[in-house]
Amino acid sequence: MPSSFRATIAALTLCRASRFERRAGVETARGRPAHGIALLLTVAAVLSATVHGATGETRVPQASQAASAPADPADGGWPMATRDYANTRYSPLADITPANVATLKPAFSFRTGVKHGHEAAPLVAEGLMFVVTPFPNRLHALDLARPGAPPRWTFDPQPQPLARGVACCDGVNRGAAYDAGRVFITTLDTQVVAVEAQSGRELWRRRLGDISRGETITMAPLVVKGKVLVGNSGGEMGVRGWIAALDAASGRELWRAYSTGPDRDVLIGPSFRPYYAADRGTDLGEKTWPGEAWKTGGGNVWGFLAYDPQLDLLYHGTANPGPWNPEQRPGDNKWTSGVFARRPDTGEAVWFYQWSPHDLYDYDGVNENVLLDLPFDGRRRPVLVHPDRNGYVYVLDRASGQVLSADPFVRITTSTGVDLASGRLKYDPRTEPRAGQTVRNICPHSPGGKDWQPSAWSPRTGLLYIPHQNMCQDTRVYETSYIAGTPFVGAEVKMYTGPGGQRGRLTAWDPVSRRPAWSVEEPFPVWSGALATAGDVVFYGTMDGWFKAVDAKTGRALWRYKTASGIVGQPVSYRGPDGRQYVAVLAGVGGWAGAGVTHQLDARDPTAAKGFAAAMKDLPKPESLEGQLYVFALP
Amino acid sequence: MSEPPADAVPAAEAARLHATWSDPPGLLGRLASIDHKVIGRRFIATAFGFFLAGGLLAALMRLQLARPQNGLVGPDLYAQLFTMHGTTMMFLFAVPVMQAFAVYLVPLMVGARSIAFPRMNAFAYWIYLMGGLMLYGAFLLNVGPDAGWFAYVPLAGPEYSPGKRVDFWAQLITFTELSGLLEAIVIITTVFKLRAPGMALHRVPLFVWAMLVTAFMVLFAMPAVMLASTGLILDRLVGTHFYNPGEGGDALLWQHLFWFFGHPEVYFIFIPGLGFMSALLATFSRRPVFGYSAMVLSLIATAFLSFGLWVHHMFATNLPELGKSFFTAASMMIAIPSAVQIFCWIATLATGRLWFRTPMLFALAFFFILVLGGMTGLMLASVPLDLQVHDTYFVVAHLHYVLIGGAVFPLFGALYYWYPKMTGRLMSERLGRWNFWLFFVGFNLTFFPMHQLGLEGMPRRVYTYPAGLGWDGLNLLATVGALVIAASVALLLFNAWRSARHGEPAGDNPWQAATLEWATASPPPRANFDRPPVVHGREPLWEAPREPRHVKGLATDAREVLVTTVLDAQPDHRAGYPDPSIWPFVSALATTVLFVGSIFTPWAAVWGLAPVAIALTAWFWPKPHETDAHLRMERAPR
Amino acid sequence: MCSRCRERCHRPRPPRPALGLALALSLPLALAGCEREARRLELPPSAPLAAPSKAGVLYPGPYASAPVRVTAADPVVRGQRVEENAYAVSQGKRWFRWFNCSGCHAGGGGGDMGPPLSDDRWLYGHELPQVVASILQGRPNGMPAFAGRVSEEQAWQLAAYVRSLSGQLRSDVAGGRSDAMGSGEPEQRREREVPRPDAAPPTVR
Amino acid sequence: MATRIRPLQRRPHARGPEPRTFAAAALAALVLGLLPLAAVAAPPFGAGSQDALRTGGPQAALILDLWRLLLAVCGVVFAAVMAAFGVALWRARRGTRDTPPELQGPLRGEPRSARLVAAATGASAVGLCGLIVASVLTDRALARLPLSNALHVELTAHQWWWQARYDDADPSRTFETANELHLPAGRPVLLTLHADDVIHSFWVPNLSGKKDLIPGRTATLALRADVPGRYRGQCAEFCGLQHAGMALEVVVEPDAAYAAWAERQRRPAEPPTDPQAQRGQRLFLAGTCAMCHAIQGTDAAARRAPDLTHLAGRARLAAGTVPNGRAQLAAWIADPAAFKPGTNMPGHRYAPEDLDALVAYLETLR
Repeated sequence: MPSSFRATIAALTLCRASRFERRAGVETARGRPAHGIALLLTVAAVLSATVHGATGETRVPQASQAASAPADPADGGWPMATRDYANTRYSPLADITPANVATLKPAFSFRTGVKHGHEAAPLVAEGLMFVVTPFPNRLHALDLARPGAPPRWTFDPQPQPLARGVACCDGVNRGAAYDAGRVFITTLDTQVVAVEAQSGRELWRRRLGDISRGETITMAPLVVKGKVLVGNSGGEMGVRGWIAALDAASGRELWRAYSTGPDRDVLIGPSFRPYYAADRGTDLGEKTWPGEAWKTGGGNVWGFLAYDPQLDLLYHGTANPGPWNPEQRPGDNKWTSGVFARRPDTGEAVWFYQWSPHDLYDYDGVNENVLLDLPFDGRRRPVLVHPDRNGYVYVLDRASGQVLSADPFVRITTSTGVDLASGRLKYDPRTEPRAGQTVRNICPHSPGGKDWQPSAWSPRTGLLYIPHQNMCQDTRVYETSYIAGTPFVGAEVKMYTGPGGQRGRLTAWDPVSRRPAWSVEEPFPVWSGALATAGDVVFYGTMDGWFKAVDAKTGRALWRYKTASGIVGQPVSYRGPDGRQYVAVLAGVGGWAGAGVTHQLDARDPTAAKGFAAAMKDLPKPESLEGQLYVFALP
Repeated sequence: MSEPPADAVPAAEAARLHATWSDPPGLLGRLASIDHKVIGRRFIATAFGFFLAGGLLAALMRLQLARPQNGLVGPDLYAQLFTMHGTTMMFLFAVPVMQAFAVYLVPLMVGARSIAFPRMNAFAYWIYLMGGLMLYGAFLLNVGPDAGWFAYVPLAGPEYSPGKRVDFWAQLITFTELSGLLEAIVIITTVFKLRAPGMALHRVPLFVWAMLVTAFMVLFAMPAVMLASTGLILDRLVGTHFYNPGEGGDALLWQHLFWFFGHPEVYFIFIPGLGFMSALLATFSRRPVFGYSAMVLSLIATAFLSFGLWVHHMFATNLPELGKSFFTAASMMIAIPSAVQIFCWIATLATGRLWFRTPMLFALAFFFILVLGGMTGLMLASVPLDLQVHDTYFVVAHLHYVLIGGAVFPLFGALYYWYPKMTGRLMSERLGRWNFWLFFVGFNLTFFPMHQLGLEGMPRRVYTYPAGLGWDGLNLLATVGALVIAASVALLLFNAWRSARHGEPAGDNPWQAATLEWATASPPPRANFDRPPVVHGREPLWEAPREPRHVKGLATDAREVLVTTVLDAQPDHRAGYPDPSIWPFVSALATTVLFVGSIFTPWAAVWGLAPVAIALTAWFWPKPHETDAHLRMERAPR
Repeated sequence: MCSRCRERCHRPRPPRPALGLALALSLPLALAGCEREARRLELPPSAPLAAPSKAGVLYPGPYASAPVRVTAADPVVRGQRVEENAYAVSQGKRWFRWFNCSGCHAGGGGGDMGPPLSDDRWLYGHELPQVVASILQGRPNGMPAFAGRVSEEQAWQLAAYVRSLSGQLRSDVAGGRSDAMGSGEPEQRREREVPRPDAAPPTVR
Repeated sequence: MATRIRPLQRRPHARGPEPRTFAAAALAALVLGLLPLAAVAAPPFGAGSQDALRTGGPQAALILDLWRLLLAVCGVVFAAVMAAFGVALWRARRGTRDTPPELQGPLRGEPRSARLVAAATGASAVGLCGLIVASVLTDRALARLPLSNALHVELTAHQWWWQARYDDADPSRTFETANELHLPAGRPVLLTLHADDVIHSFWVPNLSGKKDLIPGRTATLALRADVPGRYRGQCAEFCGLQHAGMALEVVVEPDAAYAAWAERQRRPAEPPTDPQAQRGQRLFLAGTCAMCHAIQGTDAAARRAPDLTHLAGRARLAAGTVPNGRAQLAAWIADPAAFKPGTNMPGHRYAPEDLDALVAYLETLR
């Protein structure tokens, strides 16, 4: 089949699919899209077979078929930040291959005019590309059909500026969500806004939190079964974490589940069956805290959400307990630094597992959970793969919450392993912070072996591409006061490069054999997300402004391009209306790791930006601090 | 003994000697003086001046504490008061006054023309004076140190002691260390190399032994506090982290270093006191002290042991139990050498013929007070008991019993005893007795109740205390006692001032004592001895004269001293002796600028060195006429 | 240290005959006190300041165009001369930690969620009253208003400390290193950052 | 003492344009006029409530026994030395200036004196060894306090107050209090000691010896209080301006009373019902108070000053220095420096009705 013909078919399919989806989404509130999807799946399967037949291989481990439901493997779109419910960040497009990637050229570009860290993923749907900027959270819709992709409309939610003062790690935003003709964005000042995709018209908006108490929202929402799911940020401000479901049509709040406090707040009911004994009991979200510390105890939900339609379970991590100083909160501090499986309809918790009970280092548990079907002990199991900040790649049975394996992907001095019998992380007392003492050589550092930057999974190679950092720190904790609207941290941190001398890495992890297949070192933390494509090319960006492509199988460097600013965004790949495969990424350095440059912090203070500013003081000042979208295509 | 010696020096020779050893005239000449008697007198007077100042501060504190919730002195001033009191008494009075007496007496007692390293001696005095004036100047400007004389970090560190108060304290330590170390070298050298021929080590007077042992202790202990205070000032000024647990330092390190010096320091106040005791008791018992060897060995043993018990100041810190038990044992065992000396003195008294003059009264009071203080010392050495009474008024009582009983009573006795040697006149005996009894009664009235106060729970260093805890009466009593002490000290001053003019002329040897300082005139001539004596026994003035009685052959028209061997004091060679020089004074000034400057900027250590270097160069620059004179006197050994 | 005092303290001590004279000379100085070293433990309580309307929440202040109400003629600053007083500056350092200023601006003032205080950029003015105004009124991009939440005396002390972070105070008044993990040079060792004239309040970035 | 405001320190001289003492007094008078003069509940400390000689528990009693032994031994030794000294003085012949010095005896050697000195020295050494043994044995006995079922309390010293956290295996049953420890009689207590700023020393003489709290280090101290009563402790290491004003109250009570107290401490503060108290709460939360203090059950959760959740249940204010009562509380809030110069609590020139409301609220924190 000539490639031009294939492209035409794909383009046709895309157009029809999106039209279909839009109609389905608007007309039926719930349930109906599944039909459409099923239909699409059939078409897609055929197409995919033809497409993939050319390269002729299918690997054993698969992204959970069911979990990747709304994203049609053949659909060249990118409807949510991680592309699918399974969080794979895998594009089935295979035009770009190791053989031709070197010829990749910029296709078009777009300046956002905003100076914070651009951590968002551009979305592609309905022939439009949706770019949400960091604060002030403007949403741009670029018309992909027109040459140069000029903006069709721009939506400005006008968030309150003072939200910037309570955002812990630069006023970032990690992307929007597209569903059924609507784009949902979150704003730093805790609003969720629904915008009509084609027109940019505001459909509804809803404020969910109180910035004067330090609450913000930075996460990318997820739309599941007609519900927009969002959670809050603010673990450094003593904000009590929650996740809420809003009716996608009206913005009405359907349920809200807190991460701390009594069971009724956490939406723990009779169907809650955690795998491990430590998580069973009533009101543990209150009893594993001293006094009323749970009210300011963090556990925010700001990472990427995952959803398994087969099990009908929503997975979300919970962030670090507040304050960082662990001595102010003896106990396990449930339900922070862990993962919940919930029913998306009611929010009811089904199981919970705590990555870091009584977290000592700000190891949030919100990193993405990649839903896969992997062979385990000879049989295929629905699992959840999670590279945590504490330095382990966890593989959990996502039906039960059982830990199947947990293996370090970076050097760890804070713990000695995970006891699979009890599920409990075994802390190393030598690096336990104690008030008034400086504890040295804490590895990984507070942002963890890996922070928010999402991994990518390629079913073709069976590897999880983890962009991460390799850094350690010294910490001194001290007793801190909760004063609403001010930081509630109680720790001073000095960061430095970890063993090996390079601060960043892209590690290709094999979750079946439980070891890295290869690893690429970078001088700066790899703070951008990863993208895997069916063409066996993996893309990622670096903070010094390089957008890179490596061979998915070997990690061999294939191509790179220097952008005007450091890259902390999430690359995506889509098929344009012209049928070509595009790769897009936002450049615009910032985020916690880039705050020193973005906000011109004083790196002479080793604790500036909680240690990140000084550890990154050799990060070159980019040509431009403003964000810019780069889109690449083969010539 | 009263008839003039048969071999009296011809008047002309005496006059020549006088001219040779005299200071240049005028103010400049005074500043240039290197005569150990001049320096010693100044030293003693200065130390007593600081004693009075420190005493005044103590009186203020006692007035504040006279009744509960008193409003005379606020917490800020009170902190400065007790810090200044402790610092003054330990660094500006007790240690220097002992060295001052040594500067005056040791060369006379060993029969030397003068002291070793006389310019260094003068420099040490000037440094001491300037350091003290700096501290008091700072205090008057409200820059008085306020973190205690022990300056525990982190309270004394940069975060909790803002401003320059503690820096002045730390720099005072530098001043006194420098002075103390130099004096120690001067005294050791004088004792080892300038003794009269025949004064082998086993004939050295016990007082000189005590000063020698003390000088060695200073030499070993002072560097610890020098390190400590340098670390402190660097932490405060430059931002180093010696005592910052957050960056690898340790707050407890300060305590170890400080008490490694601080405990021996107690003994270099106490051991000279023991020396005074031996001198006084021998004279007023009309016999040598019993057990010379035991006495000397006890002094040395005390010195050694005193370096092994610093931790008993730190029992309340979290230290390993075994270590604490060791320090309990060491702290108790140091009582043994002291006990040996006390028993020897009692034996001396029992077999002597007692002559109760004022100096003797002060010496006898020592027995009551020091033994009592020693007993409480044993209690403090016990870890469990120390945990109750540490940092309470019990310790205040103990340390004053030991230091005043062990050092100040003998010191006052020594003042009465040697005053005629220094001035040529005796102090009034009647006033002396009043002085003694007031001091004795006042002292016990002040400090004995503090034992009870401490046991009843009153902590130290509180600027006030609530009523109703049962501390009121005893505190008032202590204050009354303090006023009695003040009256007694006033009487002493009056006595000294009045006796300088109206006192009974003393003659060479008013007490008919045995040691060499009484072999010369009162006050001694510029060259100390018209003819330096030769010694044949331990009690040269009590023993029948033997030939040769004097050293012959030392130049009279140039400064020349006889250097003898360390062990047997065999004449070794004649050495030229420096002339008076203004440069030690100038060097001291330059050093003061350097030290004070480095309170404000570390760069003072750089630019401040230039004037010091210039002054020192001028000081050591060979003067042709001096070199010529010394060459002229050189003779080939026969 | 007040300059008078510095001259005196630097001057080598005269010999003893001049002691009386020296004492007499230093007496008026002693009475005046050395401003750097004074511990004003008994300042009158601050006047009540307008408290925020909602209990327990720090509200952001008005925009920078609001008039700066506090001036150097303020009785507190006139009476205290905080920037010459080491104790006041050290208290400011205490409050900086206590009131979570260090949480936003970092322990050494290098900045974090809030802008750095140790550099030469002053978004809302570098003069002491301007800094006090920033603390009390808050600033639009997230600086909460602390009026009513800190006493006026504390605000002045805080402001003086904040200025010491960029070396605006005399080195003998500014603080030394903290008993903590090092967060840059101690304030007294910092070179003075000359405030940049072009640093203007940023509009929404 | 019970009903009068008694500042620890009276102001030596009023300063500034307005005489401050007068202002404070006027304010206090105003408040006193507005408030019904409540009797102060604080039982006064009597003589002996901070006294190593009156023991309330085995640790202090062991030390007291050792003290008695040492006192007896040292007393005997002192008496013996003084007797020898007295006998020597009394029996020795008298001399004058002209008495010829005795040189023959010393030259010959004096065997009798030597024997006596040697014997006395030997006896001293033996006695000292005895004391060392007694001391070490007491030390051992102190360390052997049985700690099963011990109550764990984390005590943190600040300039100039004590923060106490009562630990529990169940973290939600831990609670915080300040400056007033309640201990169950007869149950061992294991104190974990920290210092927040400078070195302090924990000392309740009736119960135990002292232990330093050193920044950057953790120490433990085990004690048991057997005799119910109120004991006073005080910081025993100089810690700055208000070292004298850093007291600690220890209430030893029977198990049941302790349990009731602890249960009360675990509860958050009740929301005020009375409008005046509600107004006071708003003032508390909106003002400077909440920047340093915590009241469980409200937004105030700062930790730089004593936790006030159950303030009204405490006998004293300001680290054991001011009796707790409405008038005293008002005066303390208005001008803490009048009581404790150098305290880190700022003064407040509240309008009288505001102060009144604030005190009314704080009075509800039982």
